[in-house]
Amino acid sequence: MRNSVHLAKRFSVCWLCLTLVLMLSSARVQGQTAQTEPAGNSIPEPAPPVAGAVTASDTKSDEGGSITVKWTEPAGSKEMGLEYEVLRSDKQDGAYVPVGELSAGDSEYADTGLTDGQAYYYKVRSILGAVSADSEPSQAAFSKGNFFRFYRLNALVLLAVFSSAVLYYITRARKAKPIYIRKIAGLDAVDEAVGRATEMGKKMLYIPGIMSVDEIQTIASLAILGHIAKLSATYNADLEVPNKDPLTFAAARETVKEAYLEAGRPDLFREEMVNYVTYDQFAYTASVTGKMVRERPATNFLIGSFYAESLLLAETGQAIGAIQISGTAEVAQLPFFVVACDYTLIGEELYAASAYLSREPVLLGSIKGQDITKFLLIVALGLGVVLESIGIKFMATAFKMQ
Amino acid sequence: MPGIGTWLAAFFTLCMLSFLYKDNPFFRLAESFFAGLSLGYYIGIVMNQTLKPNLFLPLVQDFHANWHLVFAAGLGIILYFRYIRRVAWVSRWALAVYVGYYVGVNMMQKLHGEVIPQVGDTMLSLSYHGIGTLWNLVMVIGVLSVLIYFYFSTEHRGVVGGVSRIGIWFLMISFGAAFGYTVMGRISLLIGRMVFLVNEWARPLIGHIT
Amino acid sequence: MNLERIMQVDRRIIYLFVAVGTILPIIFVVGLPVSITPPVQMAFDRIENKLHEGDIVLVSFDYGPSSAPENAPMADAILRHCFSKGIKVVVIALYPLGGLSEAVNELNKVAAEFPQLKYGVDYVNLGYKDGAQAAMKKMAENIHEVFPTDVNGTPLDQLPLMKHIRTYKDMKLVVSLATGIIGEWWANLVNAQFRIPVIVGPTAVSAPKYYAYLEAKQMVGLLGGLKGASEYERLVIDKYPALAQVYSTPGLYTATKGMDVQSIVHLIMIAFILFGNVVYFTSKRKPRKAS
Amino acid sequence: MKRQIPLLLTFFAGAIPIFAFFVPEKHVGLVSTTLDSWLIIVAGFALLLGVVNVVQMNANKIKRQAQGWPYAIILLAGLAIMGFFGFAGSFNVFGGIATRPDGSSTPFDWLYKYGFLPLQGTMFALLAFFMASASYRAFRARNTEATILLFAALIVMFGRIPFGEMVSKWFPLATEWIMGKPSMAAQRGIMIGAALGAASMALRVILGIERSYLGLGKGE
Repeated sequence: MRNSVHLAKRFSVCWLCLTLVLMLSSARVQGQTAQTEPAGNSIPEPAPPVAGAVTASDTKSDEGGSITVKWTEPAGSKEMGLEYEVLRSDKQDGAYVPVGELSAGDSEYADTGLTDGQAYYYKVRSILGAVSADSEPSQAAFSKGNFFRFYRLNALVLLAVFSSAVLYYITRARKAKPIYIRKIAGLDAVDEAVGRATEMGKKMLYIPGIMSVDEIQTIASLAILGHIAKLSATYNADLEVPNKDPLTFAAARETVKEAYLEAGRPDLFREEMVNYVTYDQFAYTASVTGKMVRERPATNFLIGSFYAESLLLAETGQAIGAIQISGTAEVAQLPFFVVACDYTLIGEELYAASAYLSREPVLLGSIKGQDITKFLLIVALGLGVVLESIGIKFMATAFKMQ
Repeated sequence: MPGIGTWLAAFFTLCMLSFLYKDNPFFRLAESFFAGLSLGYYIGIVMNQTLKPNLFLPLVQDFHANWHLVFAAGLGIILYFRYIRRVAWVSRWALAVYVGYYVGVNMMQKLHGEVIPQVGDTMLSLSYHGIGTLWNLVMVIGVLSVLIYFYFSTEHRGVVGGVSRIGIWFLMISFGAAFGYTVMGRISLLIGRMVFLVNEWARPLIGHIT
Repeated sequence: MNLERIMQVDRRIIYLFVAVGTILPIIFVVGLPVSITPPVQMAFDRIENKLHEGDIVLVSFDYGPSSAPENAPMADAILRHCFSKGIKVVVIALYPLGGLSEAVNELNKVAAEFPQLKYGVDYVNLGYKDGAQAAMKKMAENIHEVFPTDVNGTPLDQLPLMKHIRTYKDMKLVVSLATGIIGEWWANLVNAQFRIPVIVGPTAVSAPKYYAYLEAKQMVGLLGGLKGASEYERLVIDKYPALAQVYSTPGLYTATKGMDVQSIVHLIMIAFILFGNVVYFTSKRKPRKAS
Repeated sequence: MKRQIPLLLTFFAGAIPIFAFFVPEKHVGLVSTTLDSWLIIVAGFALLLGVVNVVQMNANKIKRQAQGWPYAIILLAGLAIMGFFGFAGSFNVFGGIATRPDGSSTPFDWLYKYGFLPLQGTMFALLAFFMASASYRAFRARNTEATILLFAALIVMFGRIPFGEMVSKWFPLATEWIMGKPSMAAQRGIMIGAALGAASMALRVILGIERSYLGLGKGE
């Protein structure tokens, strides 16, 4: 336990450094804006009006190889139905080739596929039917790679607030008084569900969803599996974990094995407890439902990431009279679990489950940190609604920038 | 007379449907065959669509540009160290990298792609502009009350308890409505299977017999 | 009579009702009344009143076998309408998971009902193209570059119909039968940029999203799910009596039949739910009376 | 040592995409996408783990003549046939795994069309039946919450069929409103909460606090 807190501390330091580096790098000023160049005034009669003030500069917040060209539209361009062509050259008075077409209403174009560090010049050609007129060329512009995506500043702020809150409460967790966590009925029922299977001398099925370990719900499910396997080892219950994803299968086997070891009953662990079925969602479902009706488990856990098979599994389990505890964050599948299972962990409850079950201060601390972030978001949301109502768009804009 | 493929498909369809009555040897046969067949199918898919184009062909065609893929294959092979007792512990490395990377990807996706826009989209104006104001209010109250329902570190009593109760009602509306809304799509799938059985198998068969 | 026992209806009885409610309407036409909604009427009017004989319509198959029960009847109804009116049709498929097989099956089926029409003159099938969005953009420049040959490998220049079709400007309308995002691209990308009118027939699940495009005039009609398709069938049958005969062919799956199944099975489910509640409340009241 | 290396690997592998998320610089992106392309291959390799387990288990069953062992033979037969054509197909034997240019089916494609698809489609279609039995049992006005659930479901089901529209044109409008306002609000709430929960779980994994998936227990 102490080990993990130490580790957490050490990593927290790394983590904060990482965030800091990102924050600092975001402060780096960038961009190499070229000077504006007023357009000529003498326009031959039939020719369309020329685009003014053509500027070209490095496209911000990108990986390089791109220059953004901007210009001011001549008056009445929309009514005329003016069209633009953006031209590029690598010499100011060299040959210009067209790189992009736009229509009235646009005054910005991002040219891509360029070589960083090389000079480029741009002109904007106004086209009206068959006649056209070119603007003055822009100053030289250079593309380059940037060090921060400014449009993701909101995400960085959220990440910083969130991880600071979580880390603060994790490090405080051991010293501070125990953290209160509200009752989660589905998790209180776990002991009873395991006990019932033991009493009846029947099997428990644990289905960790159908996704791989790249899905966080699966990781959360494996954490809960660890706890249930420990209970199973203590009571000597008959646990089985059929899998759809091979990596989840590998991880689940490690989890269960370790849990039996920690419970002091490695002798009870058998490899077949955690087995692999098949990679197809519905073939897996057919096998598991078949297993359910034949072996009649007393308890089913359906916890993780589920899709259309949710109701097939839960309804079959219901039909054989098993106690069913389910949990998922897939919004579309929650209704089916709610109607067919005895208990359902809804969304965030699934992620809080491992902390709730183990009562480890470090894990509980992270739940507290999460709650603080949620509180701040609720405040931000309330503030956003108030500001929006009196016509100030600032908050909504900050949250919408992508 | 329907062709052999149609017969096979019809047979499997009927075997699966028989599960609705009760478990029986036909369902068990179809289920077992399906499990094997589908796993074989994914062997074909993984070989042809993942390993061949992403690993074997790049290595064979241009080793100099793609030599780094050797590490990928190495990580893949590490997974199998679990079968050799002395180095079994190394097999965790592949899992550790795999989980670590995607957890990082997902963390940012969740914060930036879900939390921020969903909160932002709920910042609706409540200044009066007709019935829309009321609906905006429903939206804001719904989101806030559900969020408060998920608040773990406070006891759900008093005001918090009341608001979280409203949150539960919103959840119930959502679950009921989503259930009712999905019925149609599921029936469409059933129609697809039944149209196959009736029009492509039974009709030609009856036509052939009579 | 023990009400508790009645409430525990064997689930197999429910299954039987659902099965019968699905199979019977597929075999026998029930023909529940259909009320025509404005988005479908708009789609029909567009083809019926704004297009003329010899005009060209692009029909894009943007769905696969998994949503065929919903999308295929839309495709059939649109194709039958066009062919009945003498409108020429260019068929393409952009959906990767089986869009091509759907395009081939449905076009061949409907074309066989109009023996006077000639392939290459009155209709063509250009086949499947990978990378839907890029293909849709490129088709504004040159369709011949996107689809160098038709589905049979014939170069487009050898097909009389395709000789004069180079871009969207040579066609009057796009109809997309869609299950995923591709249908939306027709509205928010192709219509927005290249101004060709668009009708989309999405599955019922995704239909709500399309109302926004319809309101923004990025679409000129919408066939939402089976219901939209059955309304369209009603409209073409009423307008072209010859099609009534086609639609009463035994063994032909139509949206009208599909919608009958939907209505009947929905009503069966609702009836069971109501029944359960009625029994529940009667049984709950009983003990109170006894005491 | 045995315990630290996996945790360090997780930390660094997790930090890379987060860094790349904010830093557009080419090399950072390259590291991240390269790692991504590796992991797709790792996932491909993993399938064999499952195949090995399936073959082991079913061969055992046959050897022991355990209950239902003949079905194990059927399972292995399905695996062998499809696996063989799929494996051979990657060397372009039998014309690959898709249809041939002339439109005829390769053996893999034929088995997919007439075996895999109908089995999969029918299993999926069973949902229509299960929804009927689940709704009958669950949608009962036992208490306030269940009553709300019941009414929301009934209104939406009515609103989706022409019959409901004929009874009252308010049914489709009410359906649209329920889906668009209260239901949407609840889903947003679930999503925001769940996303925070997932991010917190992710942070715990990256920091090595949550590690049961590695079989490293909760630390000692």
